[in-house]
Amino acid sequence: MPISTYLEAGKAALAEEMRRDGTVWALGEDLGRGGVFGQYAGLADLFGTERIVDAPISEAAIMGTAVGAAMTGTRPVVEMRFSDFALCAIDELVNQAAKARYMFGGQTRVPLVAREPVGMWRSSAAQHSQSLESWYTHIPGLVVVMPSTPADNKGLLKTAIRSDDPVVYMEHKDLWGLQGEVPEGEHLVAFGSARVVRAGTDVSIVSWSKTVHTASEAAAELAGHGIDAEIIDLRTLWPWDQETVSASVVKTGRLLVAHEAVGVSGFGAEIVAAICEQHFESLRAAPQRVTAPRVPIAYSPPLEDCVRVTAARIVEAARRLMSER
Amino acid sequence: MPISTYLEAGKAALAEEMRRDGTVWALGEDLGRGGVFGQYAGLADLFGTERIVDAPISEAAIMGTAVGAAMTGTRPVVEMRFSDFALCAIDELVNQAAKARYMFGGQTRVPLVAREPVGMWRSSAAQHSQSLESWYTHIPGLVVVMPSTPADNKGLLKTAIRSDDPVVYMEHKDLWGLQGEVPEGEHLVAFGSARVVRAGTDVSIVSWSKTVHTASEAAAELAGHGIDAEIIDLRTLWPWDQETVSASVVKTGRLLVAHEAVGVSGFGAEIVAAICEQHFESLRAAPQRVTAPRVPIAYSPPLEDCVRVTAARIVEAARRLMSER
Amino acid sequence: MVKPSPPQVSANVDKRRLLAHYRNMCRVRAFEETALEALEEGLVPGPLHLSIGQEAVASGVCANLARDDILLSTHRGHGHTLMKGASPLAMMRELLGREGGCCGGKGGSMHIADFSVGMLGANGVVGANILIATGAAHAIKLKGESRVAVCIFGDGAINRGPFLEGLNWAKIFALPVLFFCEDNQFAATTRSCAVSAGPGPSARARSFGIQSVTVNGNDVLEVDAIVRDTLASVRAGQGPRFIHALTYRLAGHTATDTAGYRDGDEVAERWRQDPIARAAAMLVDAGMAASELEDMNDEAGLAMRAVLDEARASPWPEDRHTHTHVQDTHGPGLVGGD
Amino acid sequence: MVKPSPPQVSANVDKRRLLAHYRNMCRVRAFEETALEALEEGLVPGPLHLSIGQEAVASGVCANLARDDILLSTHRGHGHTLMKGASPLAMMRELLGREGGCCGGKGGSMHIADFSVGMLGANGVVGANILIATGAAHAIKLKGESRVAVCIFGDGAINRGPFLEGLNWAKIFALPVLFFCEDNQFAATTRSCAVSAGPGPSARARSFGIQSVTVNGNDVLEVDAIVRDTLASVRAGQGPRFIHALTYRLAGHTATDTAGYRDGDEVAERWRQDPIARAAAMLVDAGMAASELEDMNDEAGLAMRAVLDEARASPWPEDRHTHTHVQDTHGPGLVGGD
Ligand SMILES: Cc1ncc(C[n+]2csc(CCOP(=O)(O)OP(=O)(O)O)c2C)c(N)n1
Ligand SMILES: Cc1ncc(C[n+]2csc(CCOP(=O)(O)OP(=O)(O)O)c2C)c(N)n1
Ligand SMILES: [Mg+2]
Ligand SMILES: [Mg+2]
Repeated sequence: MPISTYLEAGKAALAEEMRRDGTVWALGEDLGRGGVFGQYAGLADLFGTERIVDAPISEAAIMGTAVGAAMTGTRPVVEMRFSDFALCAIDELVNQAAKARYMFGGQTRVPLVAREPVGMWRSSAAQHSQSLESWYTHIPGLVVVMPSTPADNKGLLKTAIRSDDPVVYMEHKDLWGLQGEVPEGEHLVAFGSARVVRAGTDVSIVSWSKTVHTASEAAAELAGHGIDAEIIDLRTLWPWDQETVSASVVKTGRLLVAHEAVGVSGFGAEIVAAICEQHFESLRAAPQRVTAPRVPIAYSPPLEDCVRVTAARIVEAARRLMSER
Repeated sequence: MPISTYLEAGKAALAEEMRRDGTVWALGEDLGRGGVFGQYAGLADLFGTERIVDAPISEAAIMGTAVGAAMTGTRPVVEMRFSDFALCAIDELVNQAAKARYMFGGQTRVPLVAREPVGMWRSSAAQHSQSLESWYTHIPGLVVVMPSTPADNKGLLKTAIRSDDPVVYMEHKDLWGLQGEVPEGEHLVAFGSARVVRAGTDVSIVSWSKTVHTASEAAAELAGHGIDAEIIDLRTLWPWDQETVSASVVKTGRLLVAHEAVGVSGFGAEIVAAICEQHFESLRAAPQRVTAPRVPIAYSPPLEDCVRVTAARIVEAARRLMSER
Repeated sequence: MVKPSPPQVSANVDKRRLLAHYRNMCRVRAFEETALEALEEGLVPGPLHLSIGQEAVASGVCANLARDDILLSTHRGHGHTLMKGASPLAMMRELLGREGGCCGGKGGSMHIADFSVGMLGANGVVGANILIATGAAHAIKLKGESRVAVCIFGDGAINRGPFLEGLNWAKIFALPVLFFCEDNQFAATTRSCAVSAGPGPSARARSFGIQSVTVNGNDVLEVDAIVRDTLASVRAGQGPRFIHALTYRLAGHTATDTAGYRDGDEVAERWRQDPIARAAAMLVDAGMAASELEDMNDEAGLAMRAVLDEARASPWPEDRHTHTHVQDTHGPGLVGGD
Repeated sequence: MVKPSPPQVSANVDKRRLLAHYRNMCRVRAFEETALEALEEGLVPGPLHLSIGQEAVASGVCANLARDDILLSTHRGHGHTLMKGASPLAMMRELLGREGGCCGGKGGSMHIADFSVGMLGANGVVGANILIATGAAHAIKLKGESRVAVCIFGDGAINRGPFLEGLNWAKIFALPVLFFCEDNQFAATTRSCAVSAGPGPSARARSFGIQSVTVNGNDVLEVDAIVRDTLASVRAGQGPRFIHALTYRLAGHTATDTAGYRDGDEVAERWRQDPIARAAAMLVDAGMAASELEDMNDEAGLAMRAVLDEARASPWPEDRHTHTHVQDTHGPGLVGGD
């Protein structure tokens, strides 16, 4: 299979879908020059500036016009640049896109994809580093996707573009350069199907996005301590693959969720709560979350590091989990 | 103690604080005519239109100017009318107000109160009924307050106005008319101090805002079934009184959280997760959440009723909880 | 009805067109008066924003729209929706939250919509419709279609950010959209002029290079004519246009608002400019019998009463609809589409 | 330095004032060139947005501000911050994320601020500063103070909703705020003119009834004079004003942007209008020795190198500061204030 980066895989997905379906288009700032991370480089040449649209700095309009355009027979791919700027377009996404189908009794659909790059990356500080995925999981009507690999960034973005529901599609900025095998052509990854990255019997470590790689690192280290961790990459947070997680927890009896976002009311809370409600009897120890503390993200690298989820922190939590009972 | 409504108690709190501190002012649409629910009735006469300010329909400006005014020696009380409209001012609240102190290394404070009435009320449908409190608990820097009684609406609003941190203050629209005793004068309720509404030994029912009353109803009914429920009103979700909840769960061994908001990634998930992490050994049964399903709120009353948290649903969940093990 | 002030009768009134408008406006008025009665009877569970006195806008704008033209409206959208071609029965059922409502009872008055006639929704968020309409126009242009989008919004909406972002967007992409500001002088209980800086909506539109014209929004023929001309330019691919229509909200902000913040004389004076009475007077001037007009009005009232009777007899939506139309993929368990 | 085109030497150049501006601009330029070197050396962990070529704005605006006047800036705010009176060492430490940085290393370049000199922050969100400045002006008015607020923002910000909401707000409340659009022609890699409809920022300001004037943003004396006049009116309680300054971003959007989307000739041409060279030429015209000016410039460079040396020797912030300045009430456990 050809090797490609996470960034290129996303670009390939968009290009393929634009070729397949003339109603797919993308809009966002600076797209004509490739977008802020180069995710759109060359696409304006391929598809023209009518379909790769340079927007003014008007996040509300980028999202809001996409809502109208999605209701009117097109499939807009909205580029928000940094997920933080999507906070300038929340009414459009949450009050309009997410609710339109329901409010109007099924008369319409809003097939838009809002690409919202997340995460800490090159000391970008408090307004350019957030991971607010749990917000969107709380909003009925929204699909929430967080790919961790190049292959998934292709397969999930293609699925997202074909989705008739609005999708919040969160790529991690720190993964743009990640290389991996990416299937050519029609590679689609279904929503709600987690990937078992590593099978294991002692502890179930659930994660997504960049933290999947940290968890995998941790698993390798845990193996050295004689702990056999199962690593699950959720891929999509809504829908989330509760079946796979449940099966794993029933097997291991131990649940650890790791994510980059703030722990308080992060999506880890939902997973822990759901599993505790449904598999309480299977749990052999208190579940654990390894997440960021409830503080804004600082600029200075050592302060940034203090909130980072590291393999060491996951290892420590997993060992604590194993030592209980 | 004098009896007053939840609405009047809030008004009294604001009036007292405005009298006490000349830098307190309020801004929002229609405030000069009392505000949309009458929470400001008469205040413009008392304090003048410079301190009870009529705003244009500019939620971003209402919140955003409040941020600047709060940094410049005043204490703005922001009225968002319906919490749903605060979605037009999320950048201002979350990227600016919540982070300014931290980003600027402690050089400034943003002592604003954002009043955001929440909840289902008179069939107001999907864009006028939301309860998004869990979002704000996820944001470092924000205090989140959800009063359930007239007395608390006075005591907490006064504390909120005096807070040097930005506060999201969520009154429940369906409680405006609720009557209760309200202490006169200097009545302050501290953040992070839950109220044990009813002591009990069998199951800890944690709730806030309007659902506290539903839970109390449920407790009365549960008593008839021989189940002695402890009802805890959190009052503030951030900070939340984990000590009181923990002590209760250690006593009862059973946790039930009930809230009006969507269950998925609602604040109930955080409570369940935190308690499971820390008091796993004390739990005698799987914790339970009684919440709304992940659907927008419909207009039609019977459909609205389908998502409502009722005493019957709480009773059923509590009985299920009691029957486990 | 209060006696209207003598209208300006134009020499070449198109009597047939005016009569059609008159009937339209009577229907809108009758629909809303009936809805108000229903509310007072306790049949309407949610809020109602009535457009009484503003019917000339609904009729004048929609007379120039084809079925596949797109219309976006506001929380005060009954007239627009009816005139765009929605069924009054489906609308009334919606207001009552019943099965067969145009949104299945899920939206109510603030989310009234009929996508089958190009009416893409009222909106509960002031100004949000501006971006949606602009986006619809963007899709129309992208697909090379010849239809247009029209967005009606209030004088209050010009103070929200999306007004700027939408107008700027529409102009830079030269989109086929007409922005129509239905200025009824009030934003809820606030006089818009007190919170809106500058010379007005048209000046703002022009600052984006968008041509604008101000019309008497109570003169249905003027609205009709100006919209017709303006849309011709929009349809010809000449980019967005703007119309500012001056009218007056004769009723309260919501059906339960007694509007005590303005005095009776002001309202009485404005009633004298009631667009329906005005049209009636012009028609009488042009030779119609007043009784014929009265009959027409009565007929509209009767029709809407019948609509209400049918709507109130309609069942509630089934409980299962709480869970339909949410999204295809429901998460845990992955319950399928609906 | 590229040779500047012959500047228009005005008869009554205030030589001393111009010389002060020249020194100011050299300091700003030197600060940023030093910061760029630091970045290239790997000392600056985050992004840098340089204002090279735009120094006349920073110097011209801030020359008219007292310490307690308030200034809000953008992501491209080094010059504004330095000119408002912040310490270059505290600023450089901030860029390097060190202890003693003006924000304790927690903000970096995009959040540079010095509240002690009235500089209430750069902002990572384009346009957000407009509302904050307006609010600061609101507080000033409410408290009956005589100071003013100034908001500098880019040409890209005029397309965001807060531009409308802030200007409207400032005008209806007649607030003491000056809106200053520093138009460097670009919004990141996009030419602003391609995405901004209408005649420009001034026309938009005027549509809110706010007077506006356009200035040559590369002519420091013109900026200075116009800002002085304009602020006199703002200080006199005559409400908000607007200035549109035309300049050019000589460097890339960020320090790592090579700006390949514009051609070299264009940039070379713009270098000929470099505000520093322009001021220097005027000063030479007015009798100053070129060598004296060179010396002054070199001195600025040396000073900033010393600043960098001191900054790079500064320690990192202590880890505990990850948890300080969050909020007084920390939730579970209620760990106290910080
Ligand atoms: C963003 C937002 N803010 C506030 C409201 C509450 N609200 C509903 S209608 C209204 C007044 C709107 O005035 P205008 O736009 O002139 O329309 P009109 O009601 O006069 O038809 C307000 C403030 C809202 N629905 N949305
Ligand atoms: C709301 C928002 N959208 C997008 C960005 C990304 N961004 C940072 S600077 C910039 C260009 C700003 O252009 P302008 O306002 O002209 O300021 P300049 O960079 O030219 O100084 C953009 C798009 C942002 N910071 N905030
Ligand atoms: Mg109005
Ligand atoms: Mg610029």
